[in-house]
Amino acid sequence: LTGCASSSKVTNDVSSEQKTETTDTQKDDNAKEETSNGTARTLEQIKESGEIVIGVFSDKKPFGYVDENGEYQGYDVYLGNRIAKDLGVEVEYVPVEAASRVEYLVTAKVDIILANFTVTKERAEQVDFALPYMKVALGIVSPDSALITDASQLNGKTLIVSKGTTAETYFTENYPEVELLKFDQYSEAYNALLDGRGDALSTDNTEVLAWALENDGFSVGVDALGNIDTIAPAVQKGNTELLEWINNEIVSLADESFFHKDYVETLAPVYGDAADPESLVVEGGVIEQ
Amino acid sequence: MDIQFISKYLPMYVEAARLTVFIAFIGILFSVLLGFICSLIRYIKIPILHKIVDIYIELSRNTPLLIQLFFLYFGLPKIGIRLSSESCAIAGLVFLGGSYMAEAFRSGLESIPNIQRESGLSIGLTKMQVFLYIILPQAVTVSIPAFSANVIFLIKETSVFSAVALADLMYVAKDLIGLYYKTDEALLMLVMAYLVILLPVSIIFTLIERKMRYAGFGNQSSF
Amino acid sequence: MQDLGIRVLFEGKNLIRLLGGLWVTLRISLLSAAISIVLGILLGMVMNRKNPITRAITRVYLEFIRIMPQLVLLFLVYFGLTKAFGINLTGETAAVIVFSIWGTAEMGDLVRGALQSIPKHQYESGKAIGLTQLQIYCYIIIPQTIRRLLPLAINLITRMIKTTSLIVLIGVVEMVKVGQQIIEANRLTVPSASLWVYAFIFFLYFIVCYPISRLSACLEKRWKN
Amino acid sequence: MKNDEKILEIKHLKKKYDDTVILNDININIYKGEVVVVLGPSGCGKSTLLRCINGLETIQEGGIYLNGEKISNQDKKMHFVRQKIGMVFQSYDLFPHLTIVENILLGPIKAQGRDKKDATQEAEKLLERVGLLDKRNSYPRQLSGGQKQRVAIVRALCMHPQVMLFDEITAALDPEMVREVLDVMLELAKEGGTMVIVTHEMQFARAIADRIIFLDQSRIIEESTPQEFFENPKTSRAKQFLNVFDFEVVKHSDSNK
Amino acid sequence: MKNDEKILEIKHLKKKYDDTVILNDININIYKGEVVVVLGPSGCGKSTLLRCINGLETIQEGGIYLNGEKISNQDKKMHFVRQKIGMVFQSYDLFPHLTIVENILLGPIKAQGRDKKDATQEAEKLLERVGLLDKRNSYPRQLSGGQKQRVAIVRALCMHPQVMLFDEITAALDPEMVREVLDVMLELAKEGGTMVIVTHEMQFARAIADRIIFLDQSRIIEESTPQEFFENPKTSRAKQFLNVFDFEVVKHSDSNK
Ligand SMILES: Nc1ncnc2c1ncn2[C@@H]1O[C@H](COP(=O)(O)OP(=O)(O)OP(=O)(O)O)[C@@H](O)[C@H]1O
Ligand SMILES: Nc1ncnc2c1ncn2[C@@H]1O[C@H](COP(=O)(O)OP(=O)(O)OP(=O)(O)O)[C@@H](O)[C@H]1O
Ligand SMILES: [Mg+2]
Ligand SMILES: [Mg+2]
Repeated sequence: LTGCASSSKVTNDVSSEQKTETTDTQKDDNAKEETSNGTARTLEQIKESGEIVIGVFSDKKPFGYVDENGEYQGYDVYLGNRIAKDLGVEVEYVPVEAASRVEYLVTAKVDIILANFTVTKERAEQVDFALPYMKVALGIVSPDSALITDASQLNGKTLIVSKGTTAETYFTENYPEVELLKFDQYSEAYNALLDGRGDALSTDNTEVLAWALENDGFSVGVDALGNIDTIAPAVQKGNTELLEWINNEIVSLADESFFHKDYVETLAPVYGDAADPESLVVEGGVIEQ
Repeated sequence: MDIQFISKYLPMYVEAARLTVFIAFIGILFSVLLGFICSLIRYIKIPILHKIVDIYIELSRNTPLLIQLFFLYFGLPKIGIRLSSESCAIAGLVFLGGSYMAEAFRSGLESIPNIQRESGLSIGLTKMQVFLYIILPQAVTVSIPAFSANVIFLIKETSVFSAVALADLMYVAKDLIGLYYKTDEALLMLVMAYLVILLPVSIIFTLIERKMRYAGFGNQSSF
Repeated sequence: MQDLGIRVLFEGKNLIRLLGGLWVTLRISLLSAAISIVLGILLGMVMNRKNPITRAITRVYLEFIRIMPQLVLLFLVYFGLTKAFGINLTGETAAVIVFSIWGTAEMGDLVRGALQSIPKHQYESGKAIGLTQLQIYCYIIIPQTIRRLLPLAINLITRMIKTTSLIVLIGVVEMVKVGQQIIEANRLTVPSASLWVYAFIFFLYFIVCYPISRLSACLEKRWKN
Repeated sequence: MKNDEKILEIKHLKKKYDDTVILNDININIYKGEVVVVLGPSGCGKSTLLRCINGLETIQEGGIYLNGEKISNQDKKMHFVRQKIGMVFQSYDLFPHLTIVENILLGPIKAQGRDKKDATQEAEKLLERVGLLDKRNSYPRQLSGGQKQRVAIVRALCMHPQVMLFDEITAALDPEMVREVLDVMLELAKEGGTMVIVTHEMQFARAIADRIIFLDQSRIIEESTPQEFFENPKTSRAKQFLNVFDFEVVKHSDSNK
Repeated sequence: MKNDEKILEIKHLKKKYDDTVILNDININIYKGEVVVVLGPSGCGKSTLLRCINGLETIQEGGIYLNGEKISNQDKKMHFVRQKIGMVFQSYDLFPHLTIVENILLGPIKAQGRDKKDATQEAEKLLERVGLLDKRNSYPRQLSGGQKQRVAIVRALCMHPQVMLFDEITAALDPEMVREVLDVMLELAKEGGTMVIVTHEMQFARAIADRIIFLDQSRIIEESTPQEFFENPKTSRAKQFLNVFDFEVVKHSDSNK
């Protein structure tokens, strides 16, 4: 809850401050140079160009991934498609890496990041977050033979995480005693757990719950660790117009329960009964605990 | 540039550099051993073994280390062989380095003119003695430039070990970028670390090579 | 489980996607190789001059590139350049830049070596039949240098192809990345996919690099004398 | 075949490498149709002399004149001069990347700008004379040492030089090949070519020379006809030099241990 | 110096590379103290003959006997046999990574297991004889070609061989160096060493040989004393071969274009 509150505050502060600063000359420059320098495109420029560039994961099923036909799919992509449709433009997805999502925005390689981007203080110093569209808590999965039921049990043990995820940040800050084994890919992390390279694995609880169902001998001993974090779209710092537009969009999408639909389409087939949509979906940017 | 940040995370780099050097050292040591054995097998043409060595060398030289590592680290456990990050890194480095070293030694062995072997034989040495006293010392000397190039190449290749979760220099740098967005500082320290490790190695080898090239046997004064 | 694993490769467009990734790999390495060869020849000629300043500069450049891992260079250009100068580079552009910088250094050194290895009497016999300096370069030195260089240049291409495996780490979607996408998309259903996908990528790299390195070895043998 | 037309004049030539004097006060006149053989112990500067004539080395004092025109230390127009002076070296100096006929034509076509068809015809005629027409499209590495040197001679000849310089061109050859190359040179001499030859083949030198120049310790020590030089050398140094090529029979029946 | 003790016997030797016959039905006896010179055109198999004797090549028919004991195709004990047969090759075959004295001592110490002090003393005595004692701690690359070949001879001598084989050991040398090496061989011959020599120096061959063997097209064509062979060769092939070394004087005053 606190994480959400602080982040949205930061967002609001920034937007009110910088609203007036986008001048006409800047716009013209940008229009000419497209994305060749470090400043993001304005809403207008995006509409003009007829295409929006969104950074998503290409290997984090079911949030953002590429299916066997080479199409982008997932919970994040579902939203991305809708944003493009409502803007009346085409969408181009750019695959991003967990560790470099901030860089993509800072250097204006994309207009929006929709890559399961957890809202944190450090990140909010670098980018502007819009309203959240999802919430998560961390879960810890471990072998039944040595089930971890409390995070403190991990002290001195090896915990497997994926790079750039909330779990990495959370354990680095709160449990410095825990040895972290970090991988670029989720599947690598899971494989490492299967191969016994660590004592447990931590990531979003929905994710571990679903995985534990598929893999005998492993259970989720901790299913809601730490604060509930929110996940939100992000834009480059100071790109207020775009940010406002996204916020409005998220609010208005609540009317049609868009994110519940999204859940049914993308997450339910993967997670099945393991997760409850209400523990995950956020409508209209409002967290109701 | 955030000096505080740099000093805070410097120990992490030192630790990582130590690990990098350790892995590189062990890996190169075994590479030399493996390469030497392989080149011997090819030189003597031990029947079946030498075909196997040929295949190994082609496979190792024509595929990237990263893929070799993924295979060792994520592939092998599926058939029941589990290696730690460290052993995997060493195994990968040796798999790659062995073939490069073998080629270096081979070119050394091949560069020794046949007349050297024959004149060794003609003063009544056995084949083994000819190899030990005449061929080998010359071949090793000839291989030194290729050998030193390989050592630097292999140390550089350690940078991909971060991909199998080995906490080497690259891994630490990526971590700092991913966690704290201190790109400049992390990259600066990364470059410095590699310079500190590789510059002395490179200089030492350049000196040795120059000595070999210009002085050859018995003209040390000219260097 | 094992048969399930190999099936992943043939699902949907996966095979074509992997080959598409291979094309990205090849495109980047061939483009960089072409740039490196052109710039490398110029660099090699510059290095052969006796000017101490150009010597010092090229020496430092060469030494730096020689000892810096390519992955570090990739990070430097991809993250460092963007940050320092606000230049926005795609991963692919960054890769081409890095490979060209690296390849130019390697190629330059090779060119320098090849130029120096032309025996002095070749210049002199060119002079002896009354050719001008320029003509000697055009008709005698450069053609011979090319023969010495071509095998090495081709070898450089295989090394570039192998090194492209690293660009996945700066987020370029090439063969390895496509492989990882496939593995991830199937991670809950086909855990052994990684074994098959990586084996297949290993095989693809080999298929591409092996003929090229054979070609280089053949040319080298043929032009030895 | 010597007449009074001076082709090449060397006047007070001095050549130094750094501070060591290699050639000192060398004076030589070479007349049209003359064959001059330069002899001398190893390292006395024979090669250096030829290289100076061909402008491959700058000289420190004196001058070299071709048809009265100064050619020493004339970097700018040296490639024109070299078209008039042919030179063949000891090491097989053919261009390995060109075929035999291409090797020969490079000079006439590129340096002299002659018509390709014309030059080719001449090259083939010359190749036929040295018995190598069938090798016209081979590469140098496919030829024996003797064949390569014959091609090198043809390559120089095809430029229509006024003087030919030969620097120990048979030193690295087997005896039979030596013969085939020397025969080509004898032939040229018969036809009245002007030549300066450095050789270690004494019999050959004697047979071909109009004049022998004996160099030692950077100076000309003797200059005489072959007959005089070989039968009656004036200086003790020349005697000593010639001695190297004579053996005393080891009487096996006498010596015993 | 020839007596009746047969050291080396070659009986019906046949040597083939793949299917080409290089040596055919070669029969030679070599007696103690005898100096045999093998002559013949390039590629006739002279080197191959010496290599067969030294066991560097296997032979296809016939046999080679040292002191009555068969030594051909005896891979197992060949290194013992080679200690009794010294061989010096054309190319300077010293071991570049060893000093001169180390080069010489390698055989005596490692192969024959002799005492180091003893062997060193002998090596130095031999080096002194060929005038190279001051070079004992130099490396081969610091020596001239002639010096290297003299060391190679010492290296072979130091093994106390019963027969010495020399394969064109002066072919790659400058004339003056040729002389210093040949002088060492003449010296050995005088002292009664048994030698088989392949050379292209006709004057030298004539001076040193007890017997000339002329090989051509894989067979022995003539076998006679040097006097007979050089003054009165029996076969036309030998005549033709000797012709190569004679030149007819080019009469410059007669020939004109
Ligand atoms: N580039 C050079 N720099 C310094 N000294 C040189 C150079 N070239 C030759 N010399 C020296 O000049 C002297 C004459 O050399 P040159 O090659 O002319 O002798 P040469 O009479 O041709 O001997 P040879 O019969 O062995 O060919 C030698 O003492 C040699 O060491
Ligand atoms: N290893 C080999 N394989 C096949 N043929 C060979 C081999 N060595 C030599 N020959 C052939 O055997 C023949 C005799 O060679 P050899 O070297 O004995 O001749 P040579 O009389 O010593 O000639 P030279 O005077 O040129 O040294 C040559 O025709 C050569 O081509
Ligand atoms: Mg010379
Ligand atoms: Mg021979």
